[in-house]
Amino acid sequence: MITIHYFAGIKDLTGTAQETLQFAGQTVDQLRKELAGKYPGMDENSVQVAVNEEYALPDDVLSEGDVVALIPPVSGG
Amino acid sequence: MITIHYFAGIKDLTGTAQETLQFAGQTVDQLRKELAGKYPGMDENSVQVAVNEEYALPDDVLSEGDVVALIPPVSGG
Amino acid sequence: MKAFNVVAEPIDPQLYADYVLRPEAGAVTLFTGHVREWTKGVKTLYLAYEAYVPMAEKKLAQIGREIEERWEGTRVAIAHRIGELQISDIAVVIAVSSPHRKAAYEANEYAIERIKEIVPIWKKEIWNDGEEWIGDQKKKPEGETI
Amino acid sequence: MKAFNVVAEPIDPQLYADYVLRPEAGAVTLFTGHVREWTKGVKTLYLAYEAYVPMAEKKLAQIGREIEERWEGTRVAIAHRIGELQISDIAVVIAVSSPHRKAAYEANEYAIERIKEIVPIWKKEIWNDGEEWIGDQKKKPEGETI
Repeated sequence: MITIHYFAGIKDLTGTAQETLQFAGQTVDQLRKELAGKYPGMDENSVQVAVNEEYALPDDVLSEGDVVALIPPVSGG
Repeated sequence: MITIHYFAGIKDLTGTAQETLQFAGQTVDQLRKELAGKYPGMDENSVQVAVNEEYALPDDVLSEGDVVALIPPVSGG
Repeated sequence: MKAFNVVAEPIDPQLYADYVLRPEAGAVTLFTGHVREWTKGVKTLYLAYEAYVPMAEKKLAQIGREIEERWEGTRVAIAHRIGELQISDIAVVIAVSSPHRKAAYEANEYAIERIKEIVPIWKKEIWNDGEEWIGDQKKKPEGETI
Repeated sequence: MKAFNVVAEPIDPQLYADYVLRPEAGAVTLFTGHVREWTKGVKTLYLAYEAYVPMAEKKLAQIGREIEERWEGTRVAIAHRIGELQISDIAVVIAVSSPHRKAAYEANEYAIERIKEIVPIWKKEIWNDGEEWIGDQKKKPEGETI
């Protein structure tokens, strides 16, 4: 299982702050597409993915126990 | 009479923080030359003159009661 | 106090300025970002900030390392507040010390730009007639993102 | 507290940051210049600052006006300390608020450059084996000096 965290506008869209999915062995990009399909209205191109608190590349492969976060455009400061 | 204030290295040179002189009717530049002659070692080219707390021009004419200051290169901050 | 800190309570900027001060420092720049009442003609009631806290603190620390590598002799501390903030409250504080002033200004400004690029913190503006999560619409940081 | 101040006592920088803060301000930059222990390989014991106080305060106020004219919506406060200062003591504080950050950084840096050009304050460095009044050797300010 992997854990997925949602924030800000994406959390409003998913209606939940986190969920778990069977996704080990698949890529970051596959997960992003999967979630964009599951939650219509998510702008997949503007969402970055962090794995274990670091920005990930599309081809990075997820492992059992990974903690993933969908990062919409940041607006701190 | 005009009052003349000295600061920093110039004060060390003159040995006094202020003095008064009869100099009304003469120019700022005349005063500067006068004082450079009176106090050998004063670098007249690096000294600015303020009259009544504002930088003065060489041709400005001094009036009775003016407060003059010799301003060596500043080094605040 | 952590040098790279995401906090829910009001920020005391002086703590961060004090943290970076050292005998070698001739200059300290302290930037505070505040909740502004008016933005593009619209009156803000208050702001709500949310963060992915552990990653945000890692990214603030990364910015600190970037600065200390790029401007020799600098020392950096950064804090960002989350939760509901009222007008004039401090959202972010950046403290940079340096032997000379030029680096202290440049590095401080670099820090706020980088915060707006890579630190997972989000701002929601609340007005009289609505609210909205603000996306900076910046280009994605180079080389480390999809 | 005067917004353009020459003082003989330790400076509390927060007073000046608070002074410039307003609901329109999204950014406050606070610069503090500190006595640095080492300059060009020579160890400073302490510094002594002297000012032509009334003129210095007028010139600080002039710098404030220059900034508020050049960067719209800014507000400025500046204090300089005189007398004997120890390592890490604050010699000068510059606070600038602005709706947006860019102006707050630029205006603050402008203020310290102008202080070093036109404000009648002098610094004497005292080392183990001597002392010297420091002259900045800057070019004279344009148009207003002989």
